[in-house]
Amino acid sequence: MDLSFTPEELAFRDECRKFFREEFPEAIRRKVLDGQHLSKDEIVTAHRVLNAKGWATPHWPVEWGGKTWSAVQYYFYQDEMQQAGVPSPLAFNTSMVGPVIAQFASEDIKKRFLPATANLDIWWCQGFSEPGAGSDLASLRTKAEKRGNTWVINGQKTWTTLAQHADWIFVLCRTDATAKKQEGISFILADMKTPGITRRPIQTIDGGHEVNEIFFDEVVVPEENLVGEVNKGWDYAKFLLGNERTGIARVGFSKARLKKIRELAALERVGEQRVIDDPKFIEKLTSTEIRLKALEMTQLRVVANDRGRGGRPDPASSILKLEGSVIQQLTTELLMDVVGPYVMPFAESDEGSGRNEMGWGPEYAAQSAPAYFNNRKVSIYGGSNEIQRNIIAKAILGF
Amino acid sequence: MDLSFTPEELAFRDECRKFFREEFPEAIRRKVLDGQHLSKDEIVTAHRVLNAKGWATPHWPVEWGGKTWSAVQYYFYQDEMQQAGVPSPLAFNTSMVGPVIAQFASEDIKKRFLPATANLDIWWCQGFSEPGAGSDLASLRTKAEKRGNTWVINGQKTWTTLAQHADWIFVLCRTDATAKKQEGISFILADMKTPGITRRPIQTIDGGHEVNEIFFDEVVVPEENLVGEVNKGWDYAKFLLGNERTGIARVGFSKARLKKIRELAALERVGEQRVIDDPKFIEKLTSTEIRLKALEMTQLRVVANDRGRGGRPDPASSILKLEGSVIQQLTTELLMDVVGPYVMPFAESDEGSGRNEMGWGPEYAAQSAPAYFNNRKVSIYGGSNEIQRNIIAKAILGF
Amino acid sequence: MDFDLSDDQRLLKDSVDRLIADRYAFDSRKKIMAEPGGWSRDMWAQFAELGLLGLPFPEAQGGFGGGPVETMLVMEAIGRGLVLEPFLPTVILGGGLIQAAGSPEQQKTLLPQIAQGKKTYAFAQVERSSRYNLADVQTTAKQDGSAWIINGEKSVVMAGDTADTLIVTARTAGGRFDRGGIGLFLVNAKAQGVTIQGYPTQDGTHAAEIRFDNARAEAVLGDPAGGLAAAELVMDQAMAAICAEAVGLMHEMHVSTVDYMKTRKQFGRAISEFQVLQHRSVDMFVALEQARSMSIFATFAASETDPATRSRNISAAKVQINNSGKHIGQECVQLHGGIAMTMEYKAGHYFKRMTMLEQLFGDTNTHQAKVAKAGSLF
Amino acid sequence: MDFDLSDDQRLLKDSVDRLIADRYAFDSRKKIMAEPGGWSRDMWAQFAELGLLGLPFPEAQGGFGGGPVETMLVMEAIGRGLVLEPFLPTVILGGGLIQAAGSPEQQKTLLPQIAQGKKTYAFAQVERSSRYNLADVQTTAKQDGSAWIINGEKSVVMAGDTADTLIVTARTAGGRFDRGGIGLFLVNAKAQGVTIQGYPTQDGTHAAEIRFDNARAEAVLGDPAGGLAAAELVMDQAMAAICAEAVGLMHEMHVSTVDYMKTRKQFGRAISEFQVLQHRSVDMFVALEQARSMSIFATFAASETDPATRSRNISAAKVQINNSGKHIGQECVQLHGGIAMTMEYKAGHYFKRMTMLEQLFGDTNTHQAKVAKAGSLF
Repeated sequence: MDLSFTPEELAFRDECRKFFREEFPEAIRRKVLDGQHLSKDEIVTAHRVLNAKGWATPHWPVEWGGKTWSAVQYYFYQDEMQQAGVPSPLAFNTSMVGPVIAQFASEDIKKRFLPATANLDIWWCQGFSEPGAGSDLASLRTKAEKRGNTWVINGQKTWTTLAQHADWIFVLCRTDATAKKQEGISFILADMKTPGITRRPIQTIDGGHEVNEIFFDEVVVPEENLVGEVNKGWDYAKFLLGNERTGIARVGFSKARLKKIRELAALERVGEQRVIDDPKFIEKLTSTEIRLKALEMTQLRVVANDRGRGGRPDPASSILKLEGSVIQQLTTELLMDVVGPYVMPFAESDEGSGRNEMGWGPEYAAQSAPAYFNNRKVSIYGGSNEIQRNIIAKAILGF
Repeated sequence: MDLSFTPEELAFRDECRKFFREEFPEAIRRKVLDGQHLSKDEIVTAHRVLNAKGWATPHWPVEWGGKTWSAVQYYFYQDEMQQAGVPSPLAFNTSMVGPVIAQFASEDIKKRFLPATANLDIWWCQGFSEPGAGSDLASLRTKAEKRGNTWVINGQKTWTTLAQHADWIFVLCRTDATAKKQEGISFILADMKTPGITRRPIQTIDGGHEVNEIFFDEVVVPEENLVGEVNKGWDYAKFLLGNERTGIARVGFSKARLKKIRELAALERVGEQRVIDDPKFIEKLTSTEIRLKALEMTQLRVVANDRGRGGRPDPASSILKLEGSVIQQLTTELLMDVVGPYVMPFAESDEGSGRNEMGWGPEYAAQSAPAYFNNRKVSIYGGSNEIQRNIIAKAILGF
Repeated sequence: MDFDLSDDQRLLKDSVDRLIADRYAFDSRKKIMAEPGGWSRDMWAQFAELGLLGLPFPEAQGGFGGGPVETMLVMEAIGRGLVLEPFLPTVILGGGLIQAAGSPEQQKTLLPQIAQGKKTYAFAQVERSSRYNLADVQTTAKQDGSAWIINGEKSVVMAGDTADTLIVTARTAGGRFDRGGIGLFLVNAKAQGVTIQGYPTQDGTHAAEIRFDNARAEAVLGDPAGGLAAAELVMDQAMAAICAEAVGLMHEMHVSTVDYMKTRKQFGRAISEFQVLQHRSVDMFVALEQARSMSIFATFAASETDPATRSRNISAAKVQINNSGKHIGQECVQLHGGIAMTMEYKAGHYFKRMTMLEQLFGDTNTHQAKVAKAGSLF
Repeated sequence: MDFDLSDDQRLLKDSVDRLIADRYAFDSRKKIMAEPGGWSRDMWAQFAELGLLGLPFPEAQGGFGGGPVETMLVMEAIGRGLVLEPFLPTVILGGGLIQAAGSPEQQKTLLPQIAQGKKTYAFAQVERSSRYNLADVQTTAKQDGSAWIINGEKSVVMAGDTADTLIVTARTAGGRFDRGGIGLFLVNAKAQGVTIQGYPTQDGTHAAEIRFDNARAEAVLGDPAGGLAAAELVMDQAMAAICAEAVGLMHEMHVSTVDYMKTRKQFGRAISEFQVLQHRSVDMFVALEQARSMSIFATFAASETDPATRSRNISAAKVQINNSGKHIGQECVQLHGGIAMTMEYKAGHYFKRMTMLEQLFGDTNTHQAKVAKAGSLF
């Protein structure tokens, strides 16, 4: 047992740090660190910088551009990326559909999609959740019917993040209505320009337009757009959701945010006192930091343990999701505490949350309440915290 | 709507205050306020002082010594009593078996038992819980068989508080094994000296011997010891448990304890600073006080609402139990914070919890950890807090 | 002691509740939000007609002589309806300050205007770093003959973009934090030297940044150097009022959560059947009832004569309200799931308003520290 | 980075775990508690035989050259077994202080005695109002020729009733809170002028009040005016050790709760089927894993060379351990129900020991304040 890192591991960390802090576009990092939303162009640019370095898809198979990094290397890669304010490569592409295609799709589909997916030449969005199928995803009702050599899709998806930018969508469809819930589902790819696909943006309470409803009305796609085998889509979805278990805690991101909060609290004043000198504030900040430090150590332990599991996700990663989401939410409360009355001003924005372009109060004020509102989602999506507790209860405690 | 009290109400409060603080034995009050346990003699003395004033059984029927007090009068009676450190009249007698006898028993039984019960000439204990029947009381298995003109009781009860002092026990027994769970239970009185009744003390983690197991081995009691009708015992038990809803929050008691803690924290020092000047301590004390103030207001509202309910317990009283127990527990944490390292010394005692007769450290130190340990029970007994939540979920929220 | 409403109070409550139910459905509210300044003049006229705008004023001044209980009833309804009209800034703060500090003459002239819905007010008090300290005033008022000239900047002034008259705290003497030397000045919002930049706020209402460059005050309320006590009194009353509003919000959040749980199905059954969600909604309910209790406590504290006791008790109430409100708001969103994250659904709007009320007039830390300093609550 | 145990570490863990499993069943422990001073000389001899009592000492001094990881493994096992023997006061504190401050000569003489189980120690450091401040020392040491004469009183000295030798912090110079002027004195427990009043503690171990009236010290460890740094180092090491012990306690509390839930029936089914209890035991598990992580963190911090970093990191760990421990302890009792309130059942004993560890070497507030003062953890 040794918590210190090997010289090789440290060298890798330094390489990450150098690349992310010195070679990555500064302006994009600034926006992320300041809590601002990125435009489509910025997201694409950032993603391609990573891909050019070969770092957009490190966990893909090596033949498709993956790396043979150790768990510690992954940890540093993510931690340094998040701490530097470098946006993660687009998850829909690199953590979701990409690995599924690489693992289960035909060689033709791989060739057709993987390089373009890795480079964000195709922007994917995720067609999983439905109005009646959120945490209980398997009860989804969007169906795909085989007609000749096509699939015809009818139904509705929701909570489709950034669909406004997407070129393609991967859709879970019911292809056998007679089978048991999980067994009649298939995983199908569709071009967003296909006739019959329409999009309705959903405005979220932070003022942003990140999520959408997607309607499928007699949407015809070629049969080869089915990934893998028919009616095996649930397995692929589970595989997909099991990926990215370690990044889910967003420890590096919370570190960066706490650092920022510390800086801002040293600038902002109440009367003549700095916010950071308020004992109650510093106590809350400290306890969040301690909790995050514990989570970082827990993440390292889960990461280390992953080696022995042959790719099966460790149910302990549910701890990361639980604690990680709560800590992210706590940091947004701290930011509001720094801001005080200037949490109030609101400005809608097309691409994200109420940015205060007019600059009322301190310049960082405008993001504080929207961040708080927006971050309520992190304990709901990706398997709500209640679902995570169910997983731990069943898989670890044996209930 | 008017939160101020009428002159009559205030006059009653003053009468309570005067009686409890000036006419009640000072030495007993001191012990209660200092968190020490009372001897049997002290409990009996205290009870009889109240009964002599006519204040041991105010909620009994008037013909048996009850009062026609308003809800506000009850509130003041309890609040002033608890604040003054006057021990409540023995609950087994006045809140439990007494009202059941007064309501459901024959005239003979009433005459035989009620006056002696009111004056604590008979000390009662409660034979309800069993090793397999705690929160799920209705699954009890102690049985009573009719043999001639007697009942023969066999079985085991547990958590029988202060049974070591008891003259009589009221026992829930299964009298019809074939009936549905709740429907075959009867309410029977037994002299503790009856052959076949044995007692085993249970030592609790605070070092005290308050609770006991009671074994019934072919215990023969006369048939007239059955209260009310056979197989109706569950109704009587529910009636019994529904009594004393307003006192359950122990607001007056917590007020007295917080006051005491404030005094002690002004005496005790860390280095040269008084504990009460520690910002973290005072913050925790303050938030407990605020929570208690809210509970006091809630209790007043429940009390006021009780008037319109014709004796049916208000399910809102479950809030009083929930919050009241948590606040009591918090006060014991505060007391440990005052004490610091002197929470450690332990001394067993026959009559209560680890009194530190040797006086290590400050004189109030010895009660602090035992009080903390002992008070974990308040969220378990009398319907655990989980059961209270179930009650609210069903009776108020309609789940 | 009596928790029952009097007949008049019951009547008031019923009529306000009916107005809100009839006119403040979620869709109607959305339309109102789109009006200039984000509130409806039409609705305001109805409030006036119903007597709400003069509710707390003496009858001699066009009011109805209502006390804190009446205000509580109206504010709770305002919370339940997520009402956007500037009742708090105009009636509670504006009207309250005029009552507390104005001359009999001023009261006779100005209060009826409010009661009749003719004038709205805003209280321009917060400055860039003053937070919740009413005595931290850097804006100045200098006498020029019989006139007062105001210079300075005020932050996040509620309804400051549509108010006809601003009541401005400004310093006539003393240093930045001195309790003496603060006056309450009436400034016409259209006066020369007044620059108002309005904006919508997170909760759907509006506020403004306001700059005074040699702006001439119309009048001063009471002693130009002794306005603080009145400001503190009215701030306490306003705090009691928003405690009641918050209870209205919490009530709606709790009810909507329970209702949603009974209809939403997952894994083949209503989610209300999951015990874990039941218990969490019970904990919301307990938090709501504790908040309701402290709102009543604050209501009665508002007419407490000793300022120290008044202020301590109302701060205690605000702490409970904030704690309950945060808990209920966060759980409301969590138990609803995604739908409460959308602007299309009502729950999120309650959550947002509640979040702003947590901060308004002092956050939890501030009030907890005030109570701690004031000594025991018992 | 490597979380796996080395072969030697695995061997150590297995043998300690086996010893605890074989010899520290609940009933055996009860018997041990009844022995003089509340611990077993026989068990102590076995510890010595197994090499545990010299574990952290250099091989040259009869030890096994173990580091913080080895200590962590033993302490976690001690927690799981609720071990009563004075390993912490003798090996970690006594041995640690001799290692940190003693001369090579002293180390060579004294450490082997500990390793062989021949001598036990107690660290007499706390005074009536000093709480968790090592520098708050009023006990004095005055030089008398070559001897040091000790006067003063020490409070709640762990295992002070049975220790052969006391290590006493005493002031040779400076005022009450000065960091300089503190020495570490070895005093024979049987020396004239030493009055020891021992008592059992809430968690089943023992402690003592000790008075020194012109008691003559046998020796001083290092600089008679410069002992504080060593005391702080060893206190941090001891804190890391009790973090591991606490993890052992929490682990047992969690496991026993889960096991109990699976067997205890209510309302016709195992209570583990109630979702609400499942989720609460999951929250206990999360708290346990977070505590385990911070125990490992503290273990590595114990060999950190910069004292400020070491102290900050270990304080952070103590905060997490205390928070997790309180949560797990209270929930353990609540989810068990009445049975955990009895002395006859094991769970309550874990809860009691955990409660004492929360306070030992500094409560949550104290350490949280230390971390806050030290600045960011990242």
